Amino acid sequence: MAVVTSSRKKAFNRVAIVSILLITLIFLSPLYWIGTTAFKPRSLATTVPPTVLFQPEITPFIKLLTKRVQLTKAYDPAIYAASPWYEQRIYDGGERILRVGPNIQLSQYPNRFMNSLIIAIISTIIAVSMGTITAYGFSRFKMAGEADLLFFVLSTRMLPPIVVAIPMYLMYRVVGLNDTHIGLIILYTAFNLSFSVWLMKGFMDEIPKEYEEAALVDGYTRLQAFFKIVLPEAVTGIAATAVFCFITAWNEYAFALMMTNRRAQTAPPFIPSQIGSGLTDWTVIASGTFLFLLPVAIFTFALRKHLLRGVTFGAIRK
Amino acid sequence: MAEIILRDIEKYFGAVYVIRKLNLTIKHREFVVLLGPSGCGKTTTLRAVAGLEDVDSGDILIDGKPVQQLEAGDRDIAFVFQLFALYPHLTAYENIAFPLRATSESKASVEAKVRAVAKSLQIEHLLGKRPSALAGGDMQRVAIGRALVRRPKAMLMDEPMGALDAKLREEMRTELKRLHLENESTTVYVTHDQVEAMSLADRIAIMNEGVLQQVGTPDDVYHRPANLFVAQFVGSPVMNIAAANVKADGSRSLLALGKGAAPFEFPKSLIRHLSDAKANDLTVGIRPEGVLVSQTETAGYVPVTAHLIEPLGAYDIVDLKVGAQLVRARTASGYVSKVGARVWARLDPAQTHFFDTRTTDSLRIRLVDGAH
Amino acid sequence: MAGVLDTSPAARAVTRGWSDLTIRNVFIIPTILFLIIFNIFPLIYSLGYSFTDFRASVNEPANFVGLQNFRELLTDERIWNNFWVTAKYVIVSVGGQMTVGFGLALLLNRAMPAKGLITTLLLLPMMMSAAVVGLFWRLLYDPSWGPLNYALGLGDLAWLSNADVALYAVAITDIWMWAPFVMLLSLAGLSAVPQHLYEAAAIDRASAWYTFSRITLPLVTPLLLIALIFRTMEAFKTFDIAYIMSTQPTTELISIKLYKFAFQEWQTGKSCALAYIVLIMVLAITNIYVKYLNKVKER
Amino acid sequence: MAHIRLDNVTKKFGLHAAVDGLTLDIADGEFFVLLGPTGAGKTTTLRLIAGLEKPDDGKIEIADQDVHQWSASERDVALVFQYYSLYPRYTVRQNLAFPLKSNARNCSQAEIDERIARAAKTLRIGHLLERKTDRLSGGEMQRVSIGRAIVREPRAFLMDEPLSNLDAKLRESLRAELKELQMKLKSTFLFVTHDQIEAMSMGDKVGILNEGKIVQVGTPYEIYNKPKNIFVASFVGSPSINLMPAELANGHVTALSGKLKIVAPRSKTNGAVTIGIRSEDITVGPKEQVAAHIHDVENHGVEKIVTLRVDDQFFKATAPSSLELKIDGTVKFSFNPDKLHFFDAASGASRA
Amino acid sequence: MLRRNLASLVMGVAFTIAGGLQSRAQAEELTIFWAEWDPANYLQELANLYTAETGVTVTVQTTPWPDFQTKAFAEFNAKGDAFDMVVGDSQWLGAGSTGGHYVDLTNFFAEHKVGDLMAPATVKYYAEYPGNSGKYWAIPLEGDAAGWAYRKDWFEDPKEKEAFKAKYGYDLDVPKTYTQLRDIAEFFYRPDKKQYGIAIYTDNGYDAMLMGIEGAIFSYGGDLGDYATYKVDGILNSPQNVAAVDMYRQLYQFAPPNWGKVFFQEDNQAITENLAAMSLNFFAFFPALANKATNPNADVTGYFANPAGPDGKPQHAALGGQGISIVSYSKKQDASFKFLEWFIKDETQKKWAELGGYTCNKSVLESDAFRKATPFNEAFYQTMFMVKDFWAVPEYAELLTQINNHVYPYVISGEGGSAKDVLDAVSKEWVDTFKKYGRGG
Repeated sequence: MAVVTSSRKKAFNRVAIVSILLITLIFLSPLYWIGTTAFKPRSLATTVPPTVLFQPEITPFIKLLTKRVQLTKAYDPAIYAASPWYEQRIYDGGERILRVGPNIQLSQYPNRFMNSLIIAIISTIIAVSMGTITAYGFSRFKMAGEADLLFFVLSTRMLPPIVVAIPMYLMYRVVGLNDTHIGLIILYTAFNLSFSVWLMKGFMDEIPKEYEEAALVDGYTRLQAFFKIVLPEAVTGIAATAVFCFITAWNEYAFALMMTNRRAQTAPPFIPSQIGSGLTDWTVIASGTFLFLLPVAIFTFALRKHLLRGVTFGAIRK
Repeated sequence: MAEIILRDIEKYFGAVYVIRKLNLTIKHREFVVLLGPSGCGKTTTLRAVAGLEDVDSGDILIDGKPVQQLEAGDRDIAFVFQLFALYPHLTAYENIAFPLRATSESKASVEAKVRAVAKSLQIEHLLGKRPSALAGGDMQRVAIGRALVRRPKAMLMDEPMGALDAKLREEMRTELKRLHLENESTTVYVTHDQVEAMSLADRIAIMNEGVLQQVGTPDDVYHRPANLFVAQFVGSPVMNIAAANVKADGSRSLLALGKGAAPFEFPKSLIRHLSDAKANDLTVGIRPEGVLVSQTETAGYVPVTAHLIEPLGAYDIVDLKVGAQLVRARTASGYVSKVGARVWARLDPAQTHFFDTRTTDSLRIRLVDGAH
Repeated sequence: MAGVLDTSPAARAVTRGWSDLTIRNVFIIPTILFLIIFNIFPLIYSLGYSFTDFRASVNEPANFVGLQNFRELLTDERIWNNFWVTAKYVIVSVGGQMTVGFGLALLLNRAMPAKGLITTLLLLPMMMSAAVVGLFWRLLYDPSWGPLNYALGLGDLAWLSNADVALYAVAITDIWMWAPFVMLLSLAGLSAVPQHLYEAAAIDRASAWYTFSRITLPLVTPLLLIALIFRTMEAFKTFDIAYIMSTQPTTELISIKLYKFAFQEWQTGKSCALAYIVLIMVLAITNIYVKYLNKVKER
Repeated sequence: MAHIRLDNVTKKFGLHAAVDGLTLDIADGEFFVLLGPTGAGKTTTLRLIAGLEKPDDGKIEIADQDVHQWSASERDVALVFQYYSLYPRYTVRQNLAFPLKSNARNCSQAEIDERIARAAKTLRIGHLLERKTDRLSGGEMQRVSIGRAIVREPRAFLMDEPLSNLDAKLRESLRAELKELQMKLKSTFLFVTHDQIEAMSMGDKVGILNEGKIVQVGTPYEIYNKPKNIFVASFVGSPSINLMPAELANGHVTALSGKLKIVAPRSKTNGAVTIGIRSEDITVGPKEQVAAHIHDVENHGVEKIVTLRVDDQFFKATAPSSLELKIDGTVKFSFNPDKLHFFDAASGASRA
Repeated sequence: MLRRNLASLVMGVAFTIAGGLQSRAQAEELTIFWAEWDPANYLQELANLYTAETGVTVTVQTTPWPDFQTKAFAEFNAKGDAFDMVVGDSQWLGAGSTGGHYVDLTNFFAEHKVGDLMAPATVKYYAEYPGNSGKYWAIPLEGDAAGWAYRKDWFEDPKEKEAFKAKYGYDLDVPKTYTQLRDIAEFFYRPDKKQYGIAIYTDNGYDAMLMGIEGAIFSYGGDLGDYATYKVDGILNSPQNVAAVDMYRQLYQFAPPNWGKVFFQEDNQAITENLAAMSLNFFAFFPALANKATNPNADVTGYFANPAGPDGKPQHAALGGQGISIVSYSKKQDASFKFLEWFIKDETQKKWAELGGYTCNKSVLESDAFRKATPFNEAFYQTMFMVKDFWAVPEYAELLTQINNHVYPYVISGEGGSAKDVLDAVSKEWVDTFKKYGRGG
């Protein structure tokens, strides 16, 4: 469908394309910076002018994963020589890795990362499965005050998290859910559920009800029709919703900050807490950030078509 | 008011042709319909004329001037889109006024022109409404109004009735034709509906798979189809098509549809038109009204059974079983009483078309019904 | 008889399964209950506390103080300052996002190579954790060795420690993060404008600017408004990014104030009251927008 | 094989009654067509019978069993939808097997294979069996969905405008095929459509539905030739029946501001009426009675449809294609007095 | 080789994750909560020794300073058992004890004679609440106070010495008084060369800036109020305090640009990045400055204790540092007591000091080995006997907010009138606050 265009318009088009490419590069530069800083030697992380080209190294990641302490005196060359390469890197940086007996002591990062994974995955599974069946219910059955109920469902998402966090904190302390995985899973589920219902309702509405009706007429019960026909059709929608819920739960900060301390603390409140003392080691922060952003970036790419649809879906439908 | 000439137009998408070597001249004030199934290239052709589509080679001339480098707005043609393409946020008035305002005409002149067009289309009372508040036919009228208000050299219409229901389409057909008579603007009209094409066109250009099949008056394409495609595309119910062979038999030719079926009688002249090869491998086409049916045994008629009857009110369509072949006939309402009934049938030689089986082209044999 | 549907009552009982009503209730009610328990009940719970002097940090019972918390809050200049900071932040940040996002969408809304890839790349920021984004923008903003000042030649402009600039610095980060969202909605809006309207305009001899102002803009306005609602609400609620990036009084958004009331000073009752004020404001803003949106859509 | 009876069935959506006190009797083995404009309640009626909707009032019987309380899965009727009639992601074979694999049926794999083979043969879709449904053409899809109904050997076939989104040529051929199929299976068919040609050409009986009520039930012949009212008369037939005000007095009809006077043999009453006459019952030619202005001529190949104008009254006539007619010219015409329909001017009910 | 090591690292990560998940099942694990800084790492290392000895795992859980008290109290107020022990700020004693968050250690103190083991000031400020009540809630763990780092190379440059003498009439040396501090700051303030006089705390979050201001106030002989009677008016806004706050504002004039929102990190950077001649910081942050890897100027960085006020009034430093308390919601209080018993042993304290911890143990502090261990230990030793602290009342967070609200704008941009006006305003709010909570008269 190429409309006949004048050369002036074609030139303008070319200018637009070039500028969007440039803007994209500018937009991505912060990500480039955090990505490269994650591989920089500490000495190059804060140079003037900023260092762009360098020999990448994985020392920041070693630091990220281990517990270390500042060296206050010169280290023993014999110990240095006997140390594995990654420990030498740490020595080179003026620190030493803590050990419990002979074992290297790891930092809390892996644990926090794992917490994030557990909480995000479980809450996503619950939110999406509940959201899917509820969306199906709303999509297929009439209900008195349906519009109001749907608005109610959506409105719970509009609440500022801090507003809910205060009473939740008080309630949780009564039942002992503060700083537990379950506590955070429930919160994220509640937060994502409304979104999941809304998004899935859109997808469900798009699945022609004729499919299930055909199955009903063909001698299947409504539930069988739902599992055999509707669910397979809704798979892309479910995937998109799941990714969204996962990303939201994965990235959430405010609740995690207020409701967790140790056991269930997730990565978002943890990573900034690693800004450390004395002098910030930005390479460690960057490597922690890098690892943390990686899954989302991969997700975004792998599922970009669904994401685009998901983001705009609710908005367009309303 | 303009003459449009398409000369060797070609357009392809990758290796696939959308339009192939298309040559067509649309005369001043003529109403030409581009007819064909979806994907035949008719819309692309129309859009190429409008400047909404580039062509890969060939010339488009409007009033003798090549226009293919001109943007749509500079060609001075109007276009009516299939889904009307009314601006949804503007009222009918603003829609019609849009092309005038876009070129900064004075307010008074815009007002006068819009009112005049609205009056001729009898939509004055709708001018304040938005498209969403209009019925299909009214949207159609507004879209035409927007096209007419500029007094363009030519009107191009892309299935403008595709979105209307059957009854309304019938009405709009008449209106559109009257409008053309009054405005005398050169019009190119695209449709896949042969009834529309037949009823509206001065000339019909039938396209298939990017290739122009036949250009002619409605009578031409109905009664003298250039090939099997045209023959089957025009007319409803569809023309009966069957493989046949012809044998000389004394003073007559005998035409059999398949082996073992009772042959139909044809004038002797038929066999003379045919080479031996053709006589044994021929495709005949006959419209249902060309299949003559008799309730009683009649000379020159062969016995057949009624396989299916479709009563359409004014007339019936009866599927007759001729050997293994089904042939549809058009009879008076209730003429064949019931399915399974035995009747007699004959093919009217004057209405029988003969096609080359391989090329599907018409053999251009015209017979007169000399027998009876 | 095999293969024929048995319509005897016994056989039908098997075929029937749950009634639609049962399914509807089983599918919907748990979710509604869940949302009520974990979203609405807490609000009711905190409404009660908002009329008390309750402090979660001490073991003393809560005393009913009537509207005192609300009175104190609404007459506290500092709280009003928090709201003012929030308002400024919302305007700057949302305004920026709308401008940048819509601009990007206009540039992207054309046939071009690798369009999908570029769109996806541009979306990356909004997929990320605001807390982490805020953190690494601190690195970018560093006045002495941050790459931003170097690249822009701003010398040692202290983005975050300069009280006058900090709010804008946070807003810029937020714009970076969320302009893609506006871009996406705008793109959806732009691509929802039927191509044939542009063709009609081309036929109607409308210039590029006339087409943009008379067709494109009015038709994407509803979606732009939706983007505006979403972003305004989100910006109003902003906590993480500003909290991570700056602790200036000039960047103390109302959410941060709320957090401090609740979790640093432990004025629980008062924080509940403030939470309610914020909640009512969010609802009011949303309502105004939605009303306006409906008006626009009606047109 | 079953006969279907609806007794005073009402179905409301909100305040609007989609089906309003409908009574219908469909004989065993009958091809019954429910015809009506959009929104007449045809589809709702079909869905009520299938059990996809529950009636607010009235009784539905299938094979003399009151199925009021039965769910759709229990009723053993097959339904062919207008859209989306096939399960996506499945092959044609899986689609055909699907209803047979329901728990409600006790169908062995051999039985399933056999039935599929039989249905495939009947519908000539054997070569498509392993294809995914998204790779079928529109006609093939409808054939497969009919196949899915056939394999079940249901008590009745319900079809909801199954041909309406096919193109004209395909519709023509599937029409004949469907009719043939029904004759072969001898099953009860209830076919819903808004296309009068489909109704006329296929139905053993046609029920005309308007605003949730049955207006007329009859054979195609009865419907076309003895319409009960103006609605039926103008809904059936193309081009539409010509309607015009007339005066009936002493066995004479006077219309077209007195220019047309005909002896009306069947007329019984006097006074103002609306007369209806179909285009094929108007003869056009140089020797006819009254002169008219030619407003439009449509060439349909086999014949021409002429729009004539007398004063402000427009009407259409069918003329042989060989007749030369010029737009804005003049021609003479006459009405066939035997084919005049008389309707009450106020109520629109037939007077004949 | 490389691959095997990498594999062991990965395995280690995997085990930690697995361990983290089932950690709650294990009884023998103690968690100590502290802020994120080097001493916490030293404590972890010390605790690792305990683990090696007893098999009880001790994890030091940290969070950044700005969040430290929020996180701790969020957990306390939730009555959570995430932490068995907490190394809490001295201000927390009031809230910790009256709120029921801390286990009473009075008996433990008596039993183990902790009062005799530790430096008196640390016992007073880190352990006892209410003041002079003889009730103890914490064991002094990390002694800390504000001190100063300075650029020895700049100070010892003969040309600078000469110029300074010419300008101020006395020798350039480590400042003895705040006036000298001011002079030296002014002397080295050379914006054109991107070199500045002094780096001080200015962050208005939590107690950051107040630590700097307290240092000045205490040195000037002022105080924040009467800790026994909660009398504030007349003490907080005394002339000494007014002068001290004014001095702090003057010092800010010689700070590097954009210094309006800084805390310990930036103050360390002021030395590492050659920004300032002198820099205020807690001793606990000085290891980074003594380390060549993180401070290129490590060799030329010197340290001194908080100078005296004008007229040679007695020196006082703002107290940092913390005691360790047992959280009353912990389910492992017995194990925690055992750990504390181990912790207060002399050899543990010695080891603690060796690792980098700032012991409060008198005998260790006084030992030569300690005082010579690092370039700043001597200054630390001096400081630890002259510390004072802020209110330890439960509502101290509100007090902090109030003083920050007024003093911060004054120091940074001179808002709010004179130093007297500002302190009057704070005094008024504090009086109201105390009244609200029923303290004092």
